[in-house]
Amino acid sequence: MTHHEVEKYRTPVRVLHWIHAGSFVILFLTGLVLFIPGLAFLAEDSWTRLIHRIFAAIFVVAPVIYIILNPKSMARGLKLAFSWGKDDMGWLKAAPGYYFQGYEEGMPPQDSMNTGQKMWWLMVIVFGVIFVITGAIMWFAKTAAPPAVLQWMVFIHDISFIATGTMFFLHIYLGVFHPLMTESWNAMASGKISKEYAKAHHARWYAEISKDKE
Amino acid sequence: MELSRRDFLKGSAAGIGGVFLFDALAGGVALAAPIKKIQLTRQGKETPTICPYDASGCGFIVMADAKGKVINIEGDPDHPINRGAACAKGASLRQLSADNPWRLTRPLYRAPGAADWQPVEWGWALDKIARNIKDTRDAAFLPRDKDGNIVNRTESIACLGGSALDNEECYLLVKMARALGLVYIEHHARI
Amino acid sequence: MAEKAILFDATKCTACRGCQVACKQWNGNDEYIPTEPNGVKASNRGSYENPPDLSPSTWLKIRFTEVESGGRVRWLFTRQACMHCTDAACVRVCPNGSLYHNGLGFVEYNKDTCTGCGYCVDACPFQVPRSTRSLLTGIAKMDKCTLCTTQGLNRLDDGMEPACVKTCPPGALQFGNRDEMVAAGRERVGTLKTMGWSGANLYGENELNGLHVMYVLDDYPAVYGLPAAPRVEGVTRAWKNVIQPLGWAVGGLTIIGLGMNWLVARTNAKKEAK
Amino acid sequence: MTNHWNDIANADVIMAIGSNPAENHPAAFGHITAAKDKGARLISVDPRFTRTSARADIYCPLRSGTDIAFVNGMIKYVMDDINANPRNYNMVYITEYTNAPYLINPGYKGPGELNGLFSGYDPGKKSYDKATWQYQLDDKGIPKKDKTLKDPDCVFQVMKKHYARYTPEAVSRITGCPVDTFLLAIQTFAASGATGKAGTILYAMGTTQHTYGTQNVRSYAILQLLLGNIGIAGGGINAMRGESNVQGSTDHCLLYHILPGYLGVTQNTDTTLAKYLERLTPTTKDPNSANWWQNYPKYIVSLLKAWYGNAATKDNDFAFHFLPKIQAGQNYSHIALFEAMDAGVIKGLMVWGQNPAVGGPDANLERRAMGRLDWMVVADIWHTETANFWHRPGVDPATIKTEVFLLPAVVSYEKEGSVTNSGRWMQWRWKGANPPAQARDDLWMQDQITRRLKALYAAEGGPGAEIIGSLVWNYGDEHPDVHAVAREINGYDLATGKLMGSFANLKADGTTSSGNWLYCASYTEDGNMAARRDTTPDMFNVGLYPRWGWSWPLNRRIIYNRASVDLDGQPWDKEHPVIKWNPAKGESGGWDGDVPDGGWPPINVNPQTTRWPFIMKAEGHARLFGSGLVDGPLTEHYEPWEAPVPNAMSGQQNNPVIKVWRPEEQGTPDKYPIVCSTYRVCEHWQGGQMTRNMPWVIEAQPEPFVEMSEELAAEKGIANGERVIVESARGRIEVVAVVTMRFKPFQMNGRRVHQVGIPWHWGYTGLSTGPSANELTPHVGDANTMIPEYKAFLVDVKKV
Repeated sequence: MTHHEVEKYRTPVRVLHWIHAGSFVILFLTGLVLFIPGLAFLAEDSWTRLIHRIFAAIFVVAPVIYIILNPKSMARGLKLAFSWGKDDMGWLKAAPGYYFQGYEEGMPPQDSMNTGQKMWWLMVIVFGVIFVITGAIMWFAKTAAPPAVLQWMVFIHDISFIATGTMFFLHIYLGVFHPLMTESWNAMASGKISKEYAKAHHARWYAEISKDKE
Repeated sequence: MELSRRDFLKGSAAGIGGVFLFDALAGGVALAAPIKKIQLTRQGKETPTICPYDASGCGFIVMADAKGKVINIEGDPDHPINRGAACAKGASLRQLSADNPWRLTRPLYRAPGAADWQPVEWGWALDKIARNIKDTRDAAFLPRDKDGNIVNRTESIACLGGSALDNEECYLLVKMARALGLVYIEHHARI
Repeated sequence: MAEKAILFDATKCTACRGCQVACKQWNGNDEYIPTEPNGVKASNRGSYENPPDLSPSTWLKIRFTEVESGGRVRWLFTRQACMHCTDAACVRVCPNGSLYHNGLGFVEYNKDTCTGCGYCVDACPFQVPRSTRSLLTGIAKMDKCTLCTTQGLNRLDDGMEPACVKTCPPGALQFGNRDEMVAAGRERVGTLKTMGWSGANLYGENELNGLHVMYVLDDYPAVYGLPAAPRVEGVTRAWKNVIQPLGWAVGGLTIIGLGMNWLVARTNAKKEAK
Repeated sequence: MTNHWNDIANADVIMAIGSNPAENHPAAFGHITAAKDKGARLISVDPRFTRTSARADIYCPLRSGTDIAFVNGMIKYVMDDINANPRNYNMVYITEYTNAPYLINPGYKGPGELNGLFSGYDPGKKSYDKATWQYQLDDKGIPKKDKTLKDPDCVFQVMKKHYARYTPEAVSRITGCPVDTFLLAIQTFAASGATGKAGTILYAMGTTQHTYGTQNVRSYAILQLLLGNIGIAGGGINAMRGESNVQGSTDHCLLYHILPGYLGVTQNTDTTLAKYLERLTPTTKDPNSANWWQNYPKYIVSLLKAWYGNAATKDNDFAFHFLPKIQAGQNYSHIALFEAMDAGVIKGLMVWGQNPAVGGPDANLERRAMGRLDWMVVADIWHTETANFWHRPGVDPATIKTEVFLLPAVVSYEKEGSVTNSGRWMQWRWKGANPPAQARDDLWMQDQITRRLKALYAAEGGPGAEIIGSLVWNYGDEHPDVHAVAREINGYDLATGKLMGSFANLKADGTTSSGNWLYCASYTEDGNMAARRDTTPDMFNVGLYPRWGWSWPLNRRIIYNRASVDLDGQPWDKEHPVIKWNPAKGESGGWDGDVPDGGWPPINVNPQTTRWPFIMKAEGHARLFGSGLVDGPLTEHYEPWEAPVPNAMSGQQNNPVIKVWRPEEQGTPDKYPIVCSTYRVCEHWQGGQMTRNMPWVIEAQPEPFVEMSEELAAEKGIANGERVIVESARGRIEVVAVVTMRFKPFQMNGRRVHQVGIPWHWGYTGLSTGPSANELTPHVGDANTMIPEYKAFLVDVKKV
């Protein structure tokens, strides 16, 4: 680490992120073939279904292993996701101006996760659980469960797919493409971001870690 | 053979996607049967026949390929009795064919006291059967009864069966059995 | 092409199950009983009704129902197979159009393109489609009655009746133009009513906008174990009508929105940099 | 069958009794449906509610083994109704075509007077002296008649007295069928007694498999004759037979007591051909009786010529003594055969496509008896229980010294030949597919064995070697020519070498041959009649299909068809004529339609040259009262050998003339209170050796079961689908319980009698195995035919 940089994400977090993100992408794509009839040839003989299942398993197992290995970290993360304050309201107000116009003025100082990231994080948790439950029922209870239940599982799974899919685009966009989020990618790729970036985007968190060092 | 043929199967014909694909079911999980692609089979030769089950005498059409392998069997639509219809047994006639792996394929012999069958040659089996018949018959042949009446019979050999045979086979069988002096001649009609 | 239909007269069926076997014979469907070294493992569970359920290799099964009313025992025989609905739930939910109506009004399917999602299995109001499905891998293919229009085994193209219709000894099954079958069915129902069967009805004439397998019943459908008013469930309708378009719409809007944002934000960012 | 399958469609009312056509003759049901579509009513009389009952307009439950009581009650109803409403019946038919007006020996007494016995019973011999069952003869030796039917000795009055005891209430007490249901059934069926109406009776093994099975059939025949239903389209008594060629094999007489064409078997007292003929050829003094069996000598001589050719000469009684003679009075039927095997008399057994280890009564006994054989030859297409008896469950093969040969046969469509269906239609089958490489047809096996035997006897000699040496056996060197056999069966004019065209031309002088006179005309100079496939309808379009295949006798499709017309030769039923006298035909008139039962003119057209319509009877009239059977001239109710109740009709519990081999194996109602019946299901066939290797039908009907009422199940604490033990005095089996509302306990004399039923198709060999119902059945048979009593015996049922 150069003295210009701070560590944003530790390695286990990043590993988890990428595994989870990767399996999500594959789950997303193998699910997408059902939504786009033109892609259905990819699904012939159910290969996409097999892949979907393999990555569904990874999608479930990866966070579980993380919880086992790093319970405290996960607890912290969860705590963060559910701690909302007035700064978050402020973020919401300031976000459109910020993300379109680059007006930084109205943006309150953010924690290591800004409010948008927190919202994403919440979605991951909520929809992740929904996906797992509905998916597991469709997977393992196909013959046992009543058809009506299964139909509702499909419905919920699909709605969740649309919701998360949409958010996923946003997530990638903000992380990779948005002109202002210049170091977000680095944060997840190398784990490090510049102090300037940290100060600008995660002021509260930066204040906290700077204080610790002193 | 004059037949009022019927265009029973014109263009395409039945395929047998492995009538006896049991192995795929191994493990007892019926739901794990393989995905089956039905094969197209070319048209074969049609031969009318009569059902071997009950005595309704329903007509069927056997379709076989050039090697005499059955492709399809279903009711003969020209037949006045069943007009093409078939019950569960009739509809499954194809499973009687040589493709059924449980058909007997060669003569079997079980020696006295033996624990199992052994395959034998036809010639050997027929020779031994004829020898057995002669020995058993001759040992107990009764030319006359105790009152001196000519009876020319043997009670030591019995013959059972016949209603699954053709008329001509029944006739030869009864002719053979009576010539040997058999009196214990019976078949399904009695039971 | 005129719509065709099967007319099943439950008052003539003798449950000989010729149709059940003829269907397998023609379509090359194997039996669905597991083997063991010297035989098969199949069991009777206290009923004549076997195999116990439809399956990817049992597209047609006769259902046996015993009822007793007014001191009179009745043994009812019903055909259980695809009804080839006009408003077909399976067609509605099939994500990629593997299930579709053919020119005769039947619900055909392309097994090659079937993804095995199983949505049709759950959506069918008559619980007909079945899929071979590995519990572990999820690899699956749906199967059901094609009314003998399976590619390569198409009897109708060759001017033959479906295998089940042809094989029926008591003539409980007829096949022909749908309007003729409706007329025949109505006439038979009329006869049954004059014989005292006040609940006689032609099932499938209007159900789900018209079934292509219609039943002459001498009693109410519920007695025969048929849904009195079969319908395509809301969630089923929602799949192609709501979820799929919603998915496209939301997905599309998201991409458009983000694209716009990028253009705007980049312009602003450039301005600032200058 | 007096009629045939397609003819069922002509019926106005159909009674299925002792049969279940929907399951066991499904093709028949197409014709039943056709009749129903035209308004016919179907009555199902059965102990259990079957798939036939499901389609019936009227279902009559009756306790197994009480058919005679049921039908006797019907006969009583009809006789009473004939008195009350004679116009509803065909009185001309009754008085002119049946023996109703014949006077019976005044010494005759019936069971009403003799506590269940007919006159002439000898308790020591357990048999009847039939002297008092005969007709009174006039001075010319012709039976006396009273066409007013008033004479107390006339058959009609004798019957009235006999059947008066079978009131609806008595019927209900015995059978368990409610009185109103019974009355509805007979009222419906009796409507077919009207002139021009037709009712048919369809029966099967439910009728015959009783210790009084033949009398069951007799009761149907009597009812049908009173209703004028024999000989007409849509009528008849129709035995629906169970194997593809059981009719043909019976016609060719693979049965101990007859020779091909139903000629009586020769016995030790037949010291000459003349004595044999004297014993069997019926005679009559009535000039108007055709007495067709007077041709007996022509048929037996033609048979001997077919078998022994030039060795059969007038000088040696046409080789009459080459025929084996049974010992008079001894029984050699299936049950007797296995008793003899068990006693060690029989040392060798040939089995051709039969499976007695499953299908025989008291199967455990029959399997045990097989172990006493020196050798057994089985020809079949599968492994059967019979061929594998030596390693059946629970048996050490080392203890069984029987040598067994199992020869692989071919199935019906892998060979060529003819079969005869239940309606007497002989149909040719062609070879349509190849068998497994080493499988051979039975014809080839028979030919091979016989040729080897001929060679052995020629080389070594032996007792009766000349018989085998003289046997005509020339069917080709390689594969026997099936057409040559078919032609031999038909017969030749030996002078010209031409095929016979009709059995009417057979001769007793040795100038003709015919292997089976009934089949004479089946393969003529015009070709193979059985192979015809011309669907041209008959003249009157009543479904005869006269050019499809061939039907014995002489292509006659409905036998006794001369009873279908009035005295002027005009059909009773104008809509469905079978035959019709056409005065314009030929020189002096002739018959149109079906091949008539003899071409003689109708009674009113020429009273001199006419012949009475029932030409196979010496008196030319159908026998309402008949002395032909061993157990009585009229039908009387007895209980099955094992019955849950005492006989409510008389003190005679069982048929008094049955032979019982094993009295110690009789179960009693205190130990075995439940009536059991065995039967078949649509999806399987007979002993199961065919269908239990065919997965499509196995999955449809996978294992044996016992059907029982909900009431019995509740009493025994049995739930549907549970495994239960069914036990009789002979054996015990474990099967699945099918608890169903289709079975109901019978209420009789205030008592509740339960009935259960088990399909008997299973055994220990094949893909689908299971216990055999015949492990339970008794080794006792009908008094006349010895057909075992499979349909009514006693068991107990309990939870495993």
